[in-house]
Amino acid sequence: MEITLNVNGQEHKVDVEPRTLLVYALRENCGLKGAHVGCDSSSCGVCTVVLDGKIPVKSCTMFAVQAEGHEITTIEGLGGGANLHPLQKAFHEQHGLQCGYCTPAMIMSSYALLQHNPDPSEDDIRRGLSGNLCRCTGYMNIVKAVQQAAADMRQPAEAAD
Amino acid sequence: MKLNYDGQEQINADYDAVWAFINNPEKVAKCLPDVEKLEITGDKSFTAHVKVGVGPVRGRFKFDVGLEPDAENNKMNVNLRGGGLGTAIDLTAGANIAQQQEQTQLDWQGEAVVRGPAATVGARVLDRKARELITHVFAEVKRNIDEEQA
Amino acid sequence: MSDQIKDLNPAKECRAMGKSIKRREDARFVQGRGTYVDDIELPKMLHMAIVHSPYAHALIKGIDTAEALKVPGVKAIITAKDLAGFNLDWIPTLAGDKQMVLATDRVMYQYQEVAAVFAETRAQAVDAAQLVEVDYEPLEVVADPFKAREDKVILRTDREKKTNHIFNWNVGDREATDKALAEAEVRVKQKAYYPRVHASPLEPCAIVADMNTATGRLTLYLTSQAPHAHRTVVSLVTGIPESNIRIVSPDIGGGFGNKVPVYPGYVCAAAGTIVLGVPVKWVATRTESMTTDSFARDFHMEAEIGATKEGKVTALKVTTVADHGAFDAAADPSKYPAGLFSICTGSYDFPTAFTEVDAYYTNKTPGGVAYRCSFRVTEASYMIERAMDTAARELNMDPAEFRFKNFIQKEQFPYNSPLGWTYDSGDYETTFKVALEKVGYEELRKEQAEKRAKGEIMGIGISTFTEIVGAGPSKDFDILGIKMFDGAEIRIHPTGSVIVRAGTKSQGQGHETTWAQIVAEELGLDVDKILVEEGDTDTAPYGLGTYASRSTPTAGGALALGARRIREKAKRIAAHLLEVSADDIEWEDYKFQIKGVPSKSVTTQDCAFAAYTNPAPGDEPGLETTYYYDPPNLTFPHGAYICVVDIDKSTGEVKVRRFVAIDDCGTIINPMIVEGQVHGGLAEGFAMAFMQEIVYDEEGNHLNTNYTDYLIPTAYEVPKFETGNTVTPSPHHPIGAKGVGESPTVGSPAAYVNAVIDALSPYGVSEIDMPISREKVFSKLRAAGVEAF
Amino acid sequence: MFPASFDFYRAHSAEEAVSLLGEHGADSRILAGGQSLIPAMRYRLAQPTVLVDINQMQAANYITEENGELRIGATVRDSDLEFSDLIRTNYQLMSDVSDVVADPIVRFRGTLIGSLCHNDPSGDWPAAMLAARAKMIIQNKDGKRVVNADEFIVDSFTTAVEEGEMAVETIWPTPSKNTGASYQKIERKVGDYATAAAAVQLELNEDGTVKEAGIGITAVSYVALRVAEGEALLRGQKVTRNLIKAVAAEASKMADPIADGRGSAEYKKEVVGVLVAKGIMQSLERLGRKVEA
Repeated sequence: MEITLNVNGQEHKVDVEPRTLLVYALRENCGLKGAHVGCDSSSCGVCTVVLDGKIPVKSCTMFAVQAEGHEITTIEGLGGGANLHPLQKAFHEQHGLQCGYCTPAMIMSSYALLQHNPDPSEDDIRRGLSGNLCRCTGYMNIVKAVQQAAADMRQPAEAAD
Repeated sequence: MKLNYDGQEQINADYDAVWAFINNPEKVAKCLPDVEKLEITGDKSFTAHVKVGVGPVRGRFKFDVGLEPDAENNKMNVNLRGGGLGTAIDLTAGANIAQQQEQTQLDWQGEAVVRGPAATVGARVLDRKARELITHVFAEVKRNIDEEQA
Repeated sequence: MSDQIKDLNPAKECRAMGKSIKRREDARFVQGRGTYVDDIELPKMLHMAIVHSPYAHALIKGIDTAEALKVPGVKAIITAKDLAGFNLDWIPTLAGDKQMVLATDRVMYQYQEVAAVFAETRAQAVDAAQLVEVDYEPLEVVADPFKAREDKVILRTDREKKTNHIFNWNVGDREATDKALAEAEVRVKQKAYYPRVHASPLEPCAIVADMNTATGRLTLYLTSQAPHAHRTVVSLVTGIPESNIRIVSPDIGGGFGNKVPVYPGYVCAAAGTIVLGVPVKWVATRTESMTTDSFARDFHMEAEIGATKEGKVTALKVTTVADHGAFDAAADPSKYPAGLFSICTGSYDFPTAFTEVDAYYTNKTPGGVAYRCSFRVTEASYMIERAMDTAARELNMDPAEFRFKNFIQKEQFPYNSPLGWTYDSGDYETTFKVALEKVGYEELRKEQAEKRAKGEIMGIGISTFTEIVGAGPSKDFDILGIKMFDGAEIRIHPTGSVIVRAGTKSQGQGHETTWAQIVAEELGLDVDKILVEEGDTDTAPYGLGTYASRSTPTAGGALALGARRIREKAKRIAAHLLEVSADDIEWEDYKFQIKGVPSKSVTTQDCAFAAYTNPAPGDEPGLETTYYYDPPNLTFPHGAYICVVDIDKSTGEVKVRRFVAIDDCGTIINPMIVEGQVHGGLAEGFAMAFMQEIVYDEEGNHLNTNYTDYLIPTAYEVPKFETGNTVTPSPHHPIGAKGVGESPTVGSPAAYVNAVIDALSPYGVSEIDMPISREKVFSKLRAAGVEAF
Repeated sequence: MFPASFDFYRAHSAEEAVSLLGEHGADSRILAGGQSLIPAMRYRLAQPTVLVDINQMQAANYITEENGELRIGATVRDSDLEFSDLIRTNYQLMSDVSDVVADPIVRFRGTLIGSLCHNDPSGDWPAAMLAARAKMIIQNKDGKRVVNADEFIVDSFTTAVEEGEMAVETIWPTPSKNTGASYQKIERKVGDYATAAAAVQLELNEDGTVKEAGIGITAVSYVALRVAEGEALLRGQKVTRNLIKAVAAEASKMADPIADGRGSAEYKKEVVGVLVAKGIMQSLERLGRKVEA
């Protein structure tokens, strides 16, 4: 069936089966390879993307047809080139990644977390990211990266106060 | 995973009637629940396509069933092998048959070995469903024989 | 990488060693633009799905593919019979055994590969795989090495030897050790099971196999930690010359030893492209990964320590029963079937020691990979650190004091261990003191005494381990006969930018940054001028790959010595440019200068330009080299870890309050990366201590085939770590570096477990096996009569 | 892994959903959050031939409190509860559960009613539903009916929702000011099913005696269980240590768990009592009361 996916502000007309999972539609029909697949049981979260600006979803546990009518944001839509998002910058600066496989999802999950809680404590971050696995970093530097990005992102608002 | 079950049925029939019934694959097959398709493959064997459903876990299982009567020991052994949904199930059941006045007592024990995804994903569920299934079969054996007698 | 922006490039920095330069590989990863195997799509590419056996041990009476072949999009289905036509039904393992690619007449473990389906889409391939009917006749299952040892059921009927015993491997002086133990004033026995675990990188194994039927060239995009070794294996197995095989290992989503072996799925995909003439992709599902990838550990160990009443150790004996699964596919250097397990004397000066390992076949997944471990070192380190604690308790001695009494002393290096190793360098006392101070050991023991008086449960666990990495020197180390050296190629272009290529393959370790740092430091070039490439066998120099913490000890040496060789030539060019003889040139402050005249100098960049525009007379133009480094010895990193736990009496929950890790990995190239490696390894140690274990039942059913039941810790479970370093350079390594990626996985499990046992020791607890579940703690507390509430 | 093929329908109202279910019969399923169903489909353990997606049913997305009851519609997500001030302030038990059910991302998609209808024997919500004495409204082509928690929970993965029916609303009584609650869950890690868990809700009289008690336990039998004997012991009593022990013992007594990777049957049986005890103690603490000696 033909559906239209709005990804990172761009419309993609794609032909999928109802059983096509969103992650494969993004990767194979839209050519956006940032969301990865790491498990079969919705456990690892490396496929996390954001719906409607603030809802993190595991795109392996949603059918592509269900994403019609939603704004989908993937890592490719967050920032790039000279305009990295504060989260992307912070993950780099705090060494919050190693193999990079979980990184796009970890960043997207952090992005959603900060939409709901702009000033999270360390415990909030650890709880908030507990749907995303990382095998390389031991999470220490991921937590630091989210703290740095949160501070960066709050700055304009705080400056305005 | 290995599951063990046992139970007992009192059948309102004599030993011979019970023995004849459980040696007849066609009759035994009818005691399985939700059989969609049945092929009698020999005088002591049949293949049953069974619909299974436990909550979201639903699908079709195919079972090859063999009856192994042990007349000397008044015992019927049943071997069931098959599966579906990537899962293999081996079930062996034995029933001791003893006439007590007008009734015949069926003492049965079963052991099921489940292999594959269902064993890992569904241990919590399978145990109960397997127990239900096997209990159902022997209850049906009793009900059918009772009906025949009536 | 046109999108790479200034911010993400490292600062211009030629004095690069020891600096926390931000990683250069991050640019693509944080933008979701890494390229992993599953990201590769080729025209006309087919997808492969595999049919797996639900039985752990059974004969195959028949395989019916008729229904499956009717599924739309299905192009072919292959079984072992088809592979036999190419002589690919069995392949050699790294351990010198052989293993089935697809099950032949029988299956040997649950989930073994039985058939491979090729179809236009992944879903179609799976649809068809479901319809392949296999007729099995179950055989008796042996899922336990102790049962296998009885030889009542012989599993490997294809072998001449009718036994399940694979090997006995022993080192040391058995008689002397037995005698010393018999004469010891104190003898302490300690059993420990190191559970079967799965390395579980988040990217599952994957391949895109592409046979170009016009050129006869086979390209394999592969999740490979060792692309060159894999190319050689593929060549040996298929008969295709290596020059016609190209292996590309693109970005790898974590390896941890899991991506060292050659798996049946790879071979099936390669066979598929050869037969069908179009590219074939296979990406393992997590279930496939959990059930068919090589496992790690599964060592049933027992140690015995002899000591004097005063607490001086006199002898060590360690015996092990190893479960190797259905085929011996352990990934160890050829001469070391139990890896480097004989490092089990650890950091302690045992005058005599003996160890032996007996391995058995069982109906389980084959393997024995070095999961974030330098070949069975994790098991060895865990055993000795557990046993040392038990001995200390037996002697009524503080475990820290007992360790101080028995450390190999700084002056003893190079130290010859009773099991045959020559430790390069170490300063165990200093490192341990730093750790004790950082954690506040004395205070903690006081706090513990106070808590115990109140009935509260707290424990302190210590592990002062020694690692052995950098395999290895060619006199002893090879895999399938290939010596374990590593190569590096350095090409300096006229304008002074550099391409560095190595035979290693980063899976997150940050080689694109650290390799550039080594070369920058040696040649006085800016880090951001140096591009590092790995993973393409067409371009990279031969090397044995990245695992076992070997990259820095081997390729790191090749890079430093290669750079120095270039420096020698550049020096001649400098002499030519400065119009003096080469003898008058010195390398000073990252420049070539006329001896004693800093104002008269040229840079490497100047020399590079001259190498192409104005070569020294009589010298070969250009400025590049390839260096193969054969390390003279292994390196021996060490560390001191201290873990503090609090235990909830009511539920048995263990909370890791603190974890202090002081590592000594010699010279540090990039402290940020070293710290990151340590964090990751400590988290994996935590995972093994408290969560991870592959479980089989006696029928050979694999009971945790996915992440709902094989427990990978999240940010919420993993504790915070406090890290630090001491630096004892390796005397034989060109830059004194030792490798660090695995130290924390090797060293930390014992610290976690020792902490829990220390906490529970007032209740008579002296044993607890990993993974430490709440149930284990709960049961021990209840058994000791501690009330829950 | 890839689900088997199915036909996909979108329902925009409960009537439409019920009619689609009626049309397609036993192999059709409602797709709400899909966080249990889709993984089962990926493993092909579930192979429904028709899915009826209700996610676009805007009218079903409500949390309203009136006349002493909280009403929640079919598309309300666990995260809606987790982030709701109303829930955090007035519905302690629900708030506790919404913090620990599944993992934080799954909670953004999973629905309360979906979890209840899935009725996993280790699920968190069924135990809470029992303790809170919640109800479910079930709709079919002929209209609606209300069932209470005890009738709703029928068997493993089986509820009072029959073929061709859909659960459309769940009703939770608003606890009085004198009500304390607590959800105690042992899980091996975030996102795991409970090894054992206990939902406790206690309403006290002014004198500190128990007016009403609700206790549900999960993961220790083929369905979530109400610890009715324990509730009875508590009613009208001051909560003492000995009473807590007796209630905990009742929970352990009725637990009939199976052994699995989460633990042995003996352990689960014993620890569920400990969790009930902890739940009672925390409920009291939250009311500023202490357990009497």
